[in-house]
This record gives sequence, structure tokens and C-alpha cells, in this order.
Amino acid sequence: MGSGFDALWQSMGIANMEWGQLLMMLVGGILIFLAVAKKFEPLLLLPIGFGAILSNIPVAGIAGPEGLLGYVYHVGIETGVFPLLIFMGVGALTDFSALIAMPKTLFLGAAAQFGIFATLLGALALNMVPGMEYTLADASAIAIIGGADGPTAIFLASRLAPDLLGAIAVAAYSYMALVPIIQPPIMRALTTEAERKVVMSQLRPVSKLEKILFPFSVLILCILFLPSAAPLIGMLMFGNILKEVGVVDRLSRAAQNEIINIVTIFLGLAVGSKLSADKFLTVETLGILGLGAVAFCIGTATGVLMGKAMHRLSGGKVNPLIGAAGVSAVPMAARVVNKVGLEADHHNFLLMHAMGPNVAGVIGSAVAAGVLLAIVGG
Amino acid sequence: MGSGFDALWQSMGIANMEWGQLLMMLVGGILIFLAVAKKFEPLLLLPIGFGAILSNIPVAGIAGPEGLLGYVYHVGIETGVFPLLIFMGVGALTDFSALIAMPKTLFLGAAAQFGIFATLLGALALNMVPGMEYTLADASAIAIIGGADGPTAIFLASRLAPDLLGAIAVAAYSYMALVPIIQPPIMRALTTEAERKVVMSQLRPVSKLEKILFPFSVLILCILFLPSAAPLIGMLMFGNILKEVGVVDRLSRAAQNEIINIVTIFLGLAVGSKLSADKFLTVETLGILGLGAVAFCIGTATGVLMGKAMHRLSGGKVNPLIGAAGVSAVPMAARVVNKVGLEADHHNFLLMHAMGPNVAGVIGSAVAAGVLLAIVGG
Amino acid sequence: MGSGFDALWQSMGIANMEWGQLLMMLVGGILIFLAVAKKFEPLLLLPIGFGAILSNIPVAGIAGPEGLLGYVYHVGIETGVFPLLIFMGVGALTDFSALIAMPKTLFLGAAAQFGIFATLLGALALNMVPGMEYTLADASAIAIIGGADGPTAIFLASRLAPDLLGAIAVAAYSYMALVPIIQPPIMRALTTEAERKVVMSQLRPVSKLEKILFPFSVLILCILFLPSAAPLIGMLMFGNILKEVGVVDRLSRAAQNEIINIVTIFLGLAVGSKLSADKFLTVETLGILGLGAVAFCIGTATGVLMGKAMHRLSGGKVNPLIGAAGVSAVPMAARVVNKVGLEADHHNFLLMHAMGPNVAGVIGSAVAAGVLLAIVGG
Amino acid sequence: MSVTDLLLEGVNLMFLGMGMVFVFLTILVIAMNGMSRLARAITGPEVHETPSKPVAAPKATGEEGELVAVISAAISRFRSNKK
Amino acid sequence: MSVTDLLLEGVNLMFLGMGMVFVFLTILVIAMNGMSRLARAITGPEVHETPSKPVAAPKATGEEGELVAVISAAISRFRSNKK
Amino acid sequence: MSVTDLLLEGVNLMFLGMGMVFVFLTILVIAMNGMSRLARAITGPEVHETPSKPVAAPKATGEEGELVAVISAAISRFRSNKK
Ligand code: NA
Ligand code: NA
Ligand code: NA
Repeated sequence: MGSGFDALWQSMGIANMEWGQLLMMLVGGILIFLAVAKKFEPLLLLPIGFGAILSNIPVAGIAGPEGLLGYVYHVGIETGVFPLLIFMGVGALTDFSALIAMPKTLFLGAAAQFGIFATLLGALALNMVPGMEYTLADASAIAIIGGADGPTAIFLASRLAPDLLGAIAVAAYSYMALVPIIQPPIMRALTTEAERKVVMSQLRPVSKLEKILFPFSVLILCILFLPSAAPLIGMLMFGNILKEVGVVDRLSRAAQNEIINIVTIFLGLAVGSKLSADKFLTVETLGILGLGAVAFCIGTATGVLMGKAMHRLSGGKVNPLIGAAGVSAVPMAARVVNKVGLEADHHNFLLMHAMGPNVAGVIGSAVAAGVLLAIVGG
Repeated sequence: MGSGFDALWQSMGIANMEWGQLLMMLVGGILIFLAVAKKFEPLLLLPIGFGAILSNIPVAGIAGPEGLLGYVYHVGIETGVFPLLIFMGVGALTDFSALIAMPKTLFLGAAAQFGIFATLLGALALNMVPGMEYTLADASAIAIIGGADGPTAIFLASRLAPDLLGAIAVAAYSYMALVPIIQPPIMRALTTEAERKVVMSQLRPVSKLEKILFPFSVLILCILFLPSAAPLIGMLMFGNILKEVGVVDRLSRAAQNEIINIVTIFLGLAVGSKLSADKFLTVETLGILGLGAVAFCIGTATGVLMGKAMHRLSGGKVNPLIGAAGVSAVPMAARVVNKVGLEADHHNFLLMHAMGPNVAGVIGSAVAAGVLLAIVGG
Repeated sequence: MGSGFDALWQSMGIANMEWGQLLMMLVGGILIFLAVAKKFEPLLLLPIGFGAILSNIPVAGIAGPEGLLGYVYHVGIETGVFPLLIFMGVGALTDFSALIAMPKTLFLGAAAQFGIFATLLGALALNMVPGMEYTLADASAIAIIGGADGPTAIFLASRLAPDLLGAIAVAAYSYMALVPIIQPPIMRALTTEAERKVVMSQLRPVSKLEKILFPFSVLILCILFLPSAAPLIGMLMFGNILKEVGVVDRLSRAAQNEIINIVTIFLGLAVGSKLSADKFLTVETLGILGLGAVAFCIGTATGVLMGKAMHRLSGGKVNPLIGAAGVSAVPMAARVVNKVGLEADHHNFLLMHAMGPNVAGVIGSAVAAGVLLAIVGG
Repeated sequence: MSVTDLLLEGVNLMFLGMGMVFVFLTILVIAMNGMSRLARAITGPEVHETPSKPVAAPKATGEEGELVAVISAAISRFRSNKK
Repeated sequence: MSVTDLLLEGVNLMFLGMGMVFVFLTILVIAMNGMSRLARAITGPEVHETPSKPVAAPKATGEEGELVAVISAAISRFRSNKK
Repeated sequence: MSVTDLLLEGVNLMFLGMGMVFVFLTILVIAMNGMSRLARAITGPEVHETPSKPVAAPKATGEEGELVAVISAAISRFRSNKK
């Protein structure tokens, strides 16, 4: 009887708990709290937080090679399949009309990607700090946080720096959730009251044919110039085609609902399973969190600055605020633009105009990810 | 031409059928009949029965290493993934309010688990019968039938005694379906008319916050004291959190519908694929079926007896019938309690009061499974 | 800097494009155009076309062993899992009432399978053409195009001739889409005006019990006489049982919607990934396309001829047009019969009568596939 | 294998295949007739359904009267409001 | 292992198992009481929900059900409009 | 690699990356303008849709108008049911 009792005791969590595990479960709990109480990207941060708790339970080995989360990670993240399926769903949920009506907002989506590359330099510069060590691949994976696009960040990190995946994903989604707090001060600081009051002309109507041709246009350019971004952009545009052609509603609904919902649960849990003490509780994570915040700020700033340039070049027709939406974080960033615009003029709704740079930012970060994959991952 | 004709004949079922296969297909047919005509847990027994038929078709090899059911079993059951996903769905479908309003009904859920451990002893004692041979792991896997919880039984059997999985799953679901027949006589025999007439006071209202905190409370205790049950309890509580937090409705719906429905089909087929003649048509299976019935009876009895004890300790406020719901078999056992209660007093609805011990029984059997895994499976 | 620039250039599509890839992407584009603009089986041809484009993108390797489509093909097609799941969904969506009311229409479904075996001979005869080389397995996989049933064609091709899978699937779905163009001239040529005007008596009502017994009858015969067709017929009948028993609506809905929609997307993409230049741009593909058309025509013709025989034997009660529906291509072929019938007599609706041979054709091709698997694949 | 041999194999397969298809479906015709007779024996001749999808038949003529009252009340109130 | 040894192991497991089940669920009872007190402290006593499942809106079973739903919607809108 | 070398690589990457992003999106702007012109050439200028999501539900211009629609729907369904 004694031996059974002993075996039972040996199997208990309180007999095996390590400090690191306890801390990581606490981190998981905080993520869940932020998701539930503060509504910080709950669809992702809740499963990630729960995954962090499950994977740090001593003895159970849920994130181990024979555990549920271990299998899910192996099947869905290591292969890159899950983020691509999310991208298909995002494509099937996204209306590119605003961008098609105003293609030049693509420049705003381009400018906001500067946050990515500035952060890349910053990460490499942190190598001068003793104890921090980032390879070029690590730095690239961290920099993509500045793209403000969760699936792209997870996809790139799973290719270039799997060890940092947990921290990068948490940083990416956290900052995306913080967009309403991070962006407004920067937007106000860089624009004048008069600029923020600019009323933009109504968007032209977009025909169904244009909406169908658009994804093919993007895909063809991607094939010609940046095939390394083809998995991401290809699946995004495949989802969008399912939505726009109007003859495959069954498939479009499956991509918009069943597939993206199911994959989101498992993607979140699997990402959370990478929040283990030995990978997360390091000095590098601090660097990632800091760099991520910087990336967001720089991206917002360069987006707004490009907005100011377009404001001038267009003779005052463009409200520079919409540049801030170029970081992606769809549709939160566009809503923030709308809100800041309304503060300046209570009748000025910029939401639709901000959707253009907002979806352009998704394409922009996928292009940036493609460049990083082509050069660093090649 | 003769050789082709011969090859065709050689490929026919009538030229290759063995008696065992025929018998197992008959077993599958009976399971389907019970599922369809008698509504015995049709969601599980219909796919299990069909799986039994498909896997015993000669020549086709559908349950073989290159067959559909072979793959499904390998991916979903061997890994333990399917029962855990079912548990997530069950969690997302379960309302723990009744238990939260009356925590002491957990003792009823605890008492009813005695059926498990009594059966364990019974299985070991059967080793004295010539021809029967159960290891400690076998006996543990069989005993869990007394937990009256299908996914738990499949999960534990897949870990401890994969060869017995088919028989154990069939027994577990069959007896769960037989709850309305097995339980009432035991309940009536162990209680007096006066006890069965006890009207319980209305349950107190439960706040949303309590419903959110509950799954975390259970999970924390599981982490501290019984991490071997963490996969089961963790996924159950994850599903429940998705349901209760109210900010991830997309994910909650996916867990309650798409995931659990899809997994149920494949879980059933894969479990059925283990109903092969050489594994099922043995003396051990007879033992499993007999022991399963005994386990159910004992669990019901100890649940009711604990109900009687609570009846006395509470000064007559507790109707001892609700103890019978402690075996799990949600929500059938609670309905049986309600029915037997109505027989004694036509105005006494015990359904909500029986839901407390009923869901407590699910947690109780998961705890019991955790103990068995920790000591026997370790 | 030069090296990075060079690496970027080396990673571009325009620096790596081969003519074959460009041509195959064009083929993919044409398939998408046919799917969207001409509504040719869009649920399958759109994903197939997109899969063809994605898999021929240079450098990206999406169909490679580490690419998304490579994984999907490996998991879903190589194993035969996807077509079987589609068959389960088809079964859950099919109402066999018309066939149960008029079992003799099974002969029409049988006669139309002659297209398969005539094509088999044709494929073997093409070996006399220099440059064409088909093994018996190749010829069998090609011949099944005449079965006018997509999932059966994909299943058989994945077993017997994986290299030809892409071309065979494209041919099968293309000709199924072309049924309204291919069939009417043949139907008119082989029947007289008087025959086409035959009004058939109303179908007898079918009881729920008959609908439940039907799938079991088919399955039992398949087990006894043709177990090699058991995966296909078994899953078809499993889906139908889920639909008809009426006690597992959750599972029936999952099979009819979630599972079939999700699998259709990935099946299409994975089939498309086999449209690579080196496998598709060969003389054999021309043969496959030509033979497929011939198979369809012969199947239609023999179906109609059997219809004429039944017309005479029944004393003029059977309209021979319904024989054309025996090729499968559910429900398009039945609609074509209805249309051609209406041309002859504006008040003669043959749709329900044509559904009998139409679903009989599905069973018939599965039987034919079983024979080919048993003899050629054994 | 020579083309002739292959073709011979093909002819062989054709006869076997079409034979099997016809034999199988003939047995199925017989089995279905038996099955239908069995079904009729079990359920009796009265319980039947049309082969078309079961469309929910309009029920309860009593409720219809009530419905008429409800609708006319709604309309008359609406009209009086409109004036 | 002899049957006797196995049985001894079994008895051992039984005591351990039932003991663990009871200990675990006892602690859970205590934890739940604490949790409920905590919840009441945070939200105050007023925010409450009944433990019964939220009852779904009455489903429209057939065309008539739909009709009833449409009409009652019409009437309720009409009434709210009238005020 | 020394930190200086890494930083040089990083600067290199930054120019390449931002360059590529701008070049790609500039070409896309051009392609989209061409595409829109092509689309207009094919469909003609008349077939257009607003860029907002196509919402199916008829917008409530006045509650009374809605009420009329709802009630007439109710009546027409009722009549077809009555037949
Ligand atoms: Na972005
Ligand atoms: Na239980
Ligand atoms: Na066919």
C-alpha cells in the first residue's frame, strides 16, 4: 500500500511543480484574463492562454511528443498548415472593395511595413546587449510582429525561429489588441487638427467583375515577383475567390466558418503550447516584447507620414489619419482611424476609407514576409 | 478468361468469409438495431455498429493499416485525441450551474465511483476462473465502465488496454443506454417511500462570474493533485470556458457542433473497427460485459446510499434518489431520478437537483481515471 | 548588398518560370473560368484549377513534400480517405426513393457502365499508337471516367494509376459538366419521337422502413459478392443510413455539410496539385481526354438502348430516355432526361423517374470499380 | 505483354466486369423486391410516405380560424392607426 | 503475479482510488464555497442569473409556425408603433 | 558573424525589403488600374455595385412601411397555405 501511496504522491502536481511552470501558468492566466475581461483578441488569446496552462502542467506532458498539444503543434504549426488555413478564411471574410476603389492606398500599406524592417535592425542591434543573442533568422521572425498580422507572424516564425514562436505570437496578438491604445497618441502627434478634419470623397462603386479579377491580379504579381509569399497570398486570394465568385457558396461558408473556427481553436492551443518556461522566461522574450512595441509605433508613424505625403500630393483630398490603418490589424486599426477622425469632426466617418490601407497592410506584410523568407530562409 | 473468373471468385466475400467475421457483423447489426429501434445512445452505437460491420468485411481490409478505419483509429484513438475533443465538446455543452449552486452534491458524484473500484477487484478475482486472464491494466480499463462515461472509458482503455477497447466501449455505451432499466429497481430497493417523496428547496441563482471561475477552480485542483487527469479535465474545462466567457461564441459553437459532431462519427467508426472476431469473441469479453453491469449496479447503489447519508445529515432536506445520478451518464441518469421521483410524488421535479451529482459524476470518473493512470499506467 | 539583390532575383518567379509551369497555370485558369463563367461543376473545378495554379508556382514548392498541397495530397488522396468521405456525404444527401419504387431501373444503371469497359478496350488499343503506353492498371483507371462519378474516379485512380490522377479527375468532372451538351444528341438519335413521348405512371410511395432497409441490402450484397467495392459502397450507405434513420440528425447534418464541404475544398486543391507539367503535358493526357469523351457517349448510348429494351418488354410503359440517366452524373443527367422529355411533350415530367437510374448509376460504377480493383489491383 | 495480349485481357475484363455488374444489380433487384415485401409485412400496408421529400403538411384547421382573427385584428388596427 | 497478489494490489488501488476521489472532491467543495464567496464579493449580491438553461425562443416548426411568428412580430411591432 | 556584419546585413535587408514592398505594391497599383479599366470595358459602365457589403434586408425607411410589408407577407403566406 505504501508504494501505491508513494506513486500517487510522486504523480501529483505539488510534488513536481517547478517555478518556471508556475510562472508560465500565471502568464497563461493573465492572457486569459486580458482576453475575457479586456476583450484583447479573445479568439486567439484565450486558446493561447489555455494552451500555456495545459502545456506547463507537470507530469501530464500534454505538449510532449505523445500529448494532445504536441500532436496538434506537429500537425498544424510545424507544417505551416494552420496559419495558411486561417489566411484562407480571412480571405473569404475580407471585402477588398475599398482597396479596389482607391488603389493608391496600397502605398499606405507599404509605408507601414517600415516598422518591420526598422525592428529587424533593432533586434540585430540588441546583440550588443550582453545576454541577448538573435540570429538574422530570429531577428526577421521578431520583426514581422511589426506587420500586425497574427497568421503571417506565426507562419514566418514557424519557418525561421520555431523556438521564439510562442513569444512572437503572444506579442503579435497582444499588440494587435493594444492598437486602440498605442496608435491614437502617435496619430495625433504627427497630424494637425486641419489634416484630421479632411473629409474624403465617397468611394466609387466597385463592380462584381473587379472584385473577381482583383485576387487574380494580386496572385499573378506574387507568382511573377515573389513566389516565396505564394503560400500566404495564394491562400488569402483563394479564400477571397471562393467568396466573390458567387457559385461556390457551400465552400465559401465552410472557409468562413467551420474551417477558420476549428483551426483557430487548435492554432491557439498549439501556439500556447510553445509558452514553456525554458523558451519563454528568457531575456530574449523581453527583447521581443520591447521590439514588438517599437515596431508597432514605427509602422503607425510611417503610415501616417506617408498619409501626410499623399495629403499634399493629392491637394488635400486624403486624410493622413488613414495611413495609420496601413499596419493591418484588420479591422481594429481602421476603427481607430474612424474614432480619431470623429474626435476632430463629429460628422466625418473615415471607416470605409481606412479599410483600403487596412487590407493593403495585410498584403504588404505578406510581401515583407515573402522577402524575408526568400533571403533569410532560402 | 478462367484466371480472371477465378480471381473474381477469390475476391468475393462468400469465398473468404470466416465464422467470426460473420458473427461480428451480426453484433454490429444488433448494435445498429438497438441504436435505431430502441434509441440506445444512437449517436455512438450506430457508428460503432457500422464500424464493426465494415471492419469485418473479408478481403476489403477497411480496418487494416491501409484502410480508412485503420487510419482513423491510428490518428484519433491511438493518440487519445478523439475522446479529448469529445470532452471539449461536452464541456462546451454542459451547464454546471446546478453543481455550483449545491457543491455538496460532489460527494454523491464521489460515492458513485465506488462502482469502478469494486469492479476492479471483481475483474482481478475473475483471474481465478480458468480461461480468463486480466492484468492490472486490463482490470483498470474494464473497471472504468462503472464510471458511466464513454469518452473517459475510451481514453483510459486506449492507454491501458487497447486490445479490449472495442468491448469496453460497447459495454460502456450499452450500459449508459440501459440506465433507465438498470437503475430504478436499485433506487427503489434502497430508499423508503418517504425518502423518495422529499421535496428539495429551489436551487439558488448562480452568477456569471461563478460559472467562469468554476472551471478554473477544478482545473487548478487537478493540476495540483492529479495532473494525470489533466488532459481529460483540462479539455472538459476548456470547452466549458469557451461556453461561459461569452466573448468567443464562434469557438464555442465550433466546439459544440462541428467538432463534436465530426469527431463523434469518426470516433464511433474507429471504436467499431476494434470489434474484430479475434479480440471480441473471447471469454474475456463475457467477463467485461458482466463486470460492466455489476459496476453500474454498485455505482448506483453507493450513490443512493451516500444520498441516504446526506438525507440524514441534512435533516431530511436531501432526496436520496439524486445520489443515483452520481454515476454520470449525463443527462439520462438525472432524467431517471426525475422519473422515479415523480412516481412517488407527482409534483416533485428533481431534474435540476439531479443535474448536480450528474455532472459531478463526470468529474468524479475523470478523477478516478486519473488515479488509475497515475498508478497503473505510470 | 549585391548578394541579397541577387538572392532576391533568384527567388523570383520570372527568373525560374518554365514553359510547362506557365502552361499548366493557364490550364488551371481555364478550369477556373469554366467553373465560374460556365458553371461547370464549380464546387470541384474551381479548387482543382486553383490547386493547379498553386502547385505550378516556381520556387514556392506548395505541392512539394513540405508544402501545403503536398501534405494534403499525402493525407487525403494517397490514403483514399477524401473520396470516401465525399461518398459518405453523397450518401447522406441522396434520396434513393425513386430507385426503391422501381428497382428494375437498376438495369439501366448497369447497362450504362458498358461505357467503362468499352473505354478500357479503347485505352489498351491505343497502345498501338506510337508514344502512347497504358498498362492494364492505367487503362482501368482511365475507363472509370465513363462511370461519370468523380469520387469513384479519384478513388480508383489513386489506387491504380496515381500518376494519371490529375488528368483523370479533370476529365471526369469536365465531362460530368458537359452532360447537357454530350447527351441530348445521342438520346435523340437513338429514340423515336413516339418513345420520347411515353408518359410513365406515377411512382409508388416508399415507406420509411424500406428507405432504412435499402442501404443494408446493398451493403450485404456488396459484402457477399464484391468486398473490393466495400469502402466505396460502405461509406455511401453509411451516409445514407445516417440520413434515413432519423435518430442521429447531428451526425447526418455533419456529413451533409461540414464534412463534405471541408473535404471538397481540400480534395479539389489536392487533385489540382497533380496537374504538374511533367505528368499532364504528355500524349497520354490527350488519350485520356479523348477516351473519356468516348466513354461518356458509349455509356449514354447503351443506357438508352437498354431503355428501349425495357420499353418493349414492359409493353411501352418505360420511356427509353431515362436510360441515359444511368451514367450517374447525379443529378445533372436526370435533369437532361427531363429536359429532352419536355421537348417531346410539354407536360411530361420525367425527373423523378430518371432519378432511379441516376442513383443506380452511382452504385453501378462503384460495382465496376470494385471489379477493376479486385482483378487489376489485386 | 504484347498489345494483343493486353487486348485479350481487356476483352476478358469487359465480359467479367459487365457480367459482374449485371449479376450484382440483378441480385439487388431481387433483394429489393424481397425487402419491400418484408417492409410491407412489418409495417402493414397503411403506413406510407410519398417518395418526394416529406413536406410538412398544413395542420389544425381550428388554429387557422384563430389565425384569421389575429390577422384581421392586426390589419384593422393598422388601418385605424394610419388614418 | 499470483491472483492473491493481484487482489492485494487491487484492494490497495481501491483504497487509494476512492480516497483520492473523496479527498479531491472534498477540496473541490471547499474551493467552490470559497470561489462563490469571492464571486459575491466582486460582483455584489445583485447580479444574478437563474441556473436553468436559457430557454431558446419558441421554434417555428412548420410553415404555420413561421406564419405565427411573422404575424406575432407584425402585431408586436404594430403595438410598439402605436404607442 | 560580428554584430557589425549582422547590422550591415540588416541594413541591406531593410533596403531590399522596403524596396521590394514598394515595387510590388506600385506594380499592383498599376495592375489594378488596368484591371478596373478592363472590367469596365467588359461589363460596360452600367453594372455597378456599392462597395459596402450587400445587405439583403430591406432597410426600414419608416416603421409603417415595414409593417405593411410584414403583414402583406403574412397574408400572402396564409392564403397560399389555405389553398
Ligand atoms: Na501589415
Ligand atoms: Na461517472
Ligand atoms: Na456511373
